[in-house]
Amino acid sequence: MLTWVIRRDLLLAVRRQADVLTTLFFFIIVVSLFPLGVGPEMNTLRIMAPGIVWVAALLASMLSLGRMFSNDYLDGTLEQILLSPTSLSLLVLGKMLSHWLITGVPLVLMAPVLGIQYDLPFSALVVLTLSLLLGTPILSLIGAIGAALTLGLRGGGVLVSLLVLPLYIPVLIFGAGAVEASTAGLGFEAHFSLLGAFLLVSLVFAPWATAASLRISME
Amino acid sequence: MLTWVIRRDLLLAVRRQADVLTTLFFFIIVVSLFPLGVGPEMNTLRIMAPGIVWVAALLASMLSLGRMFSNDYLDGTLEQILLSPTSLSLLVLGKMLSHWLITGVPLVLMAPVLGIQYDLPFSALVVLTLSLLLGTPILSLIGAIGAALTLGLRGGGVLVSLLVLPLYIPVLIFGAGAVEASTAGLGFEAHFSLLGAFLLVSLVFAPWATAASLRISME
Amino acid sequence: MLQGSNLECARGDRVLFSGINFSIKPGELMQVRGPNGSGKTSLLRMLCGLTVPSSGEINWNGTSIRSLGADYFSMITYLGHLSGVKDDLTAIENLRITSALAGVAIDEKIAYEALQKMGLEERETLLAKVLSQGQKRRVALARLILVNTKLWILDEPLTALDVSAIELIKNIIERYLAQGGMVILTTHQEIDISATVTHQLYLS
Amino acid sequence: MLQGSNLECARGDRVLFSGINFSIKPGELMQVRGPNGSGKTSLLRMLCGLTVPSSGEINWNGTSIRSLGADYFSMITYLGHLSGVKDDLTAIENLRITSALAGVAIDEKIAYEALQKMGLEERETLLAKVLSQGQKRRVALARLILVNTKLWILDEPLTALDVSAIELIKNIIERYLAQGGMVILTTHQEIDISATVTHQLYLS
Amino acid sequence: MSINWYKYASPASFYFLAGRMIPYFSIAAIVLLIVGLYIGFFVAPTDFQQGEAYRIIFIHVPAAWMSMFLYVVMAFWAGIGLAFNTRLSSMMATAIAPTGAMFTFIALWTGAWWGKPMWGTWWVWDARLTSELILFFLYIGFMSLQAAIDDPRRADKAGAIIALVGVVNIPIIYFSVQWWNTLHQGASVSIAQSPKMATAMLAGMLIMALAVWMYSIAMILMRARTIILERERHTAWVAELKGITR
Amino acid sequence: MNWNSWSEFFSMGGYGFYVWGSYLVSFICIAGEIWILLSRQRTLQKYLGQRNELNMREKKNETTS
Ligand code: HEM
Ligand SMILES: Nc1ncnc2c1ncn2[C@@H]1O[C@H](COP(=O)(O)OP(=O)(O)OP(=O)(O)O)[C@@H](O)[C@H]1O
Ligand SMILES: Nc1ncnc2c1ncn2[C@@H]1O[C@H](COP(=O)(O)OP(=O)(O)OP(=O)(O)O)[C@@H](O)[C@H]1O
Ligand SMILES: [Mg+2]
Ligand SMILES: [Mg+2]
Repeated sequence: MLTWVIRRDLLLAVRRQADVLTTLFFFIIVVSLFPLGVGPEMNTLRIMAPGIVWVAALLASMLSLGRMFSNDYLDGTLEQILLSPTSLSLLVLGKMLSHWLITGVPLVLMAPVLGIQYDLPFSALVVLTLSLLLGTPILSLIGAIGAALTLGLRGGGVLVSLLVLPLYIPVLIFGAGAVEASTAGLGFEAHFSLLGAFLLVSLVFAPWATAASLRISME
Repeated sequence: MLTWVIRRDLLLAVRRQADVLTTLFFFIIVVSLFPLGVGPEMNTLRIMAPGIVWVAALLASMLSLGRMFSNDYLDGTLEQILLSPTSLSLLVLGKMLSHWLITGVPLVLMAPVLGIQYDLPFSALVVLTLSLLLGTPILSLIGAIGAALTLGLRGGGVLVSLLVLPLYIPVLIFGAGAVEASTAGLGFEAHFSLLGAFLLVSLVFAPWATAASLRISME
Repeated sequence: MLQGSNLECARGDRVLFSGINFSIKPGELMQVRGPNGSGKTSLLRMLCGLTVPSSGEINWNGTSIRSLGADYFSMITYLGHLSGVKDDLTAIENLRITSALAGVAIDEKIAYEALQKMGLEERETLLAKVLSQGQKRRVALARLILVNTKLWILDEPLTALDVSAIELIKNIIERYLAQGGMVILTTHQEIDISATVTHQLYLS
Repeated sequence: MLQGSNLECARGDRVLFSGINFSIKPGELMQVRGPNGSGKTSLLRMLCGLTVPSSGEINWNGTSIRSLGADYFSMITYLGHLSGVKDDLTAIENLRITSALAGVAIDEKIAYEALQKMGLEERETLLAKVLSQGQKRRVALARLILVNTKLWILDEPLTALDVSAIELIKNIIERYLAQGGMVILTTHQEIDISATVTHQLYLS
Repeated sequence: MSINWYKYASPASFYFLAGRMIPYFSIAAIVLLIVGLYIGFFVAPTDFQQGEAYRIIFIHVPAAWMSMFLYVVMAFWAGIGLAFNTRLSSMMATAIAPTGAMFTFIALWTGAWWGKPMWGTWWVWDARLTSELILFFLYIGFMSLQAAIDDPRRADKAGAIIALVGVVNIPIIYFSVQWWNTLHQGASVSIAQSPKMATAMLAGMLIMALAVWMYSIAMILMRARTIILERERHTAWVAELKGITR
Repeated sequence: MNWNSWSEFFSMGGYGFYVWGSYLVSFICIAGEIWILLSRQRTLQKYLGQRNELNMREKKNETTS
């Protein structure tokens, strides 16, 4: 069942391409626009790089949350999912996973390339990529709760940002912090173990909270 | 007729609040997240401030382009607009204006407050606000063309960014440049007159181009 | 007078219909019939000028509708599968805005009356999203009472409507025909509208 | 056996219906009737467990459907106003995925045959967005051929269908009833389905 | 003597009970406020480092404490409401949010107006400040989510979920202080350590904190009563009510 | 007593702007909260009052007709 949900979402993503490309392209744009706005000073840019990449990833992930359930809601598929005999938490986990595959993984793959634009040293690039690999799934997991709660509401888009953002901030701080720590020659293991702990906690609680939110929203 | 279109869009905006708030909140978020990612160093932040604010404004405006016509398209209102006896360019101008009122004006009003967070001096705040006041209408005008061209296409979101972004970049460079020039004690009048010229040109051509694009997209 | 000659519609690799000829005069009704997917909606969208036929011509009083442009639009009212009712506006606001777009600015009172005629009393100020399927459709149809155009093009106006609403629509159409309007209509439901002349157009 | 006792539905300040009692056994059909906005859709969504009645109880073989949870869902099939057909998937993909969600994984061949039975030959591999309104609805209805649930809850299954499709659906429902299925149905169109017992439930 | 708690858990009896308690809390709030401000402005001595500017502390710290405490209480009631489907606890959560948000705002505002003379800037991106800002967003998110939902039962449940998820976030934010260089004062009041402040200062601050407590309780009870009436306006007991303010 | 005169009190050792700025806005917030709540109660009261009147009238009609 899990696989069916994932397969379907991936198929839709391939068919539409929009979801993958929009997020990825948005990520690239945000990261690339900054040098234009801030000016070409390489030293400033290098300091800003981890922060910019992480903020861009966070925004990209947040913006794609709206689509997570709303298409299915509008065309009635979500009703069918709720009425499916399979456990809703499991189906929801499938949707979270496919959301990550569609929006998170491309960012992780793209990040080193963008890091090079900012002249980051190799070790920092590796840490950046790893921190995104650990962090982006958390964004999808937590974001799903917000997306489910705001389903079909007036002002869904802004509400979802408002709800989800405070929860994203620790991920941002520790993600970007890891890279900065590594550039400063400090250990980044503590940051990573915290990110890992967040990931586990949200993996356990988010599907359940999202399933509950979906049931509430569809009443 | 023009007023009816504007009134309708504003009414919808008030009713949904989403459009206004999403853009504004997105703007605030982007601007406020950076210090969290980049670190609290006030000197770096002050250098980055105009660039960040302008990039955030650009992204906020770009993201709201999708909604400009697509809601009307999906529920059949756009068909009715195209079939309206009034000149389509005029109606389209109305939609552009309301887009600016809904997404641009709040940004202009919010910018000084955000500038304070970055510890910008008073004169820079004024220039920043004025540059946004001149620049954001251009974003709405140009953006509408892209929104109309990509209506109902697979991957509309990413396409619209691709089409519109190259046209936005000059606005970004001159907008952020004006602020930087003023902080550096140089004149910013040249930047402003260029922005003004862009505004006039796009005011003349954009409605017409958008109307033509809409007809093509609805075939 | 609307006249179509030798109309053809191709979709993908498929020719949906070809060699369609018809003409319709004031007071006349044309019912377009055919099974699902036979091209009724496609034909109606052509007649509005929303799509261009792959071959053939559509003329209004002898002039091609392409060249008439906005003048043609001010003479027709089209109601498609999608009703163009905004979920976030109330019934009244929806009606006032669609009418204004169609060139008839109306005030609250008139909109109120029109909605009442459509059997929506006490629902005028509810957001459209809480209305039932049929009530939404009624809001869309209320426009027909208000506009003064020469040709109505209605694509399955009766879906989701109950019997009393169907009766209502039937009366509205008959009155309009009697006043010299033209109506082009598709529906899968049997409906018996009296008109001076009723053309039947069968697709595949 | 599905039993509703003393059901009430309140929306906003309005009580749509109250004191609804019914019970339906295998082989029986229940038609829910009422004008637009009388609460048919609201009732059907309650019976699925999508909304909770503001008062009253719904029992399946004596157990409340709330406590049955997913077990209940595996016994029912609901088809609402919205057909849940994805514009960006082909007819076959749509069918396979909805069936899989309903717990019946099917291979391409079976999906193919089901679509053919629904009169969609040669349209199986088109994206749903180019299908006509009625064809989309047929794709959604094709699921009924494949699932093996005990109760169907159908909200206006006949909208947008032409006469031959209506005949088809009628046969499918009759065959299902004969095999001991239960059907709860709303429709504004007259349709004459033979069942051992046909309950009629009138709302307001 | 056993108290029938279920009786007070019904909105109707809570309504009357709260109505009787509000005056006491209001009066206590006013008295404590006057005493606290008097001590703060007239008894407490001038700080040798910060001069008179430190007098902002008497509003800043109580507001900051209250803002965090109220969030936890709000999440607690919301969670109870979600778990046991008790309407009254959900209404309490809804009633707490605006007061909590207001104190958060006051803490932010007074902090900024204290920061300008002390640090030379209105705002720095320090952990304490940032976490208070996030707390503000959490409150606003909770309130806007509830406001966006028309059906109160759904609003209660949805709000509860976001409040609970948010409360998990609070310790995370709190401990992030260690990861972040900090300009802001550390805790200067703790039970283990002896107070570093002058006694009068401390007394003023604690009395102001008490005042803020009383005020919050009074406001929350009042708001809860209003919410009860709004939600239960169709019930018989509300219809029989004569005057509704008392 | 810390202050020798009112003007000294208001100037707060040169920090008057900041101290009074904080306290003023804080009290505006508190007053605003109270005011908003009271006006909410007032609207509710008006609504309930109107409704009660309506109910009374209906009841009278019922008994007369
Ligand atoms: C916008 C700026 C500020 C914000 C958001 C803020 C926030 C807070 C918060 C949340 C607390 C409670 C912390 C706790 O009890 O552990 C607090 C306490 C305190 N703040 Fe601030 N603050 C700000 C600015 C300042 C400034 C500029 C000063 C003084 C220079 C200051 C001095 C204090 C002191 C002395 C405490 C009491 C600490 C304690 O006793 O625990 N704050 N502030
Ligand atoms: N790209 C394409 N390739 C092949 N066939 C297509 C393509 N696009 C559309 N079609 C076909 O064109 C037809 C469109 O029909 P249209 O919507 O006009 O039907 P209709 O008569 O209004 O049907 P209904 O009664 O169901 O509303 C459908 O049969 C559809 O399958
Ligand atoms: N918030 C609300 N306030 C008042 N009335 C409401 C509210 N929400 C829904 N309604 C009413 O509830 C009813 C919903 O009806 P429902 O969709 O169940 O009707 P239906 O019988 O399925 O109608 P149809 O035949 O048109 O599909 C409508 O009459 C609608 O006006
Ligand atoms: Mg059609
Ligand atoms: Mg219905």
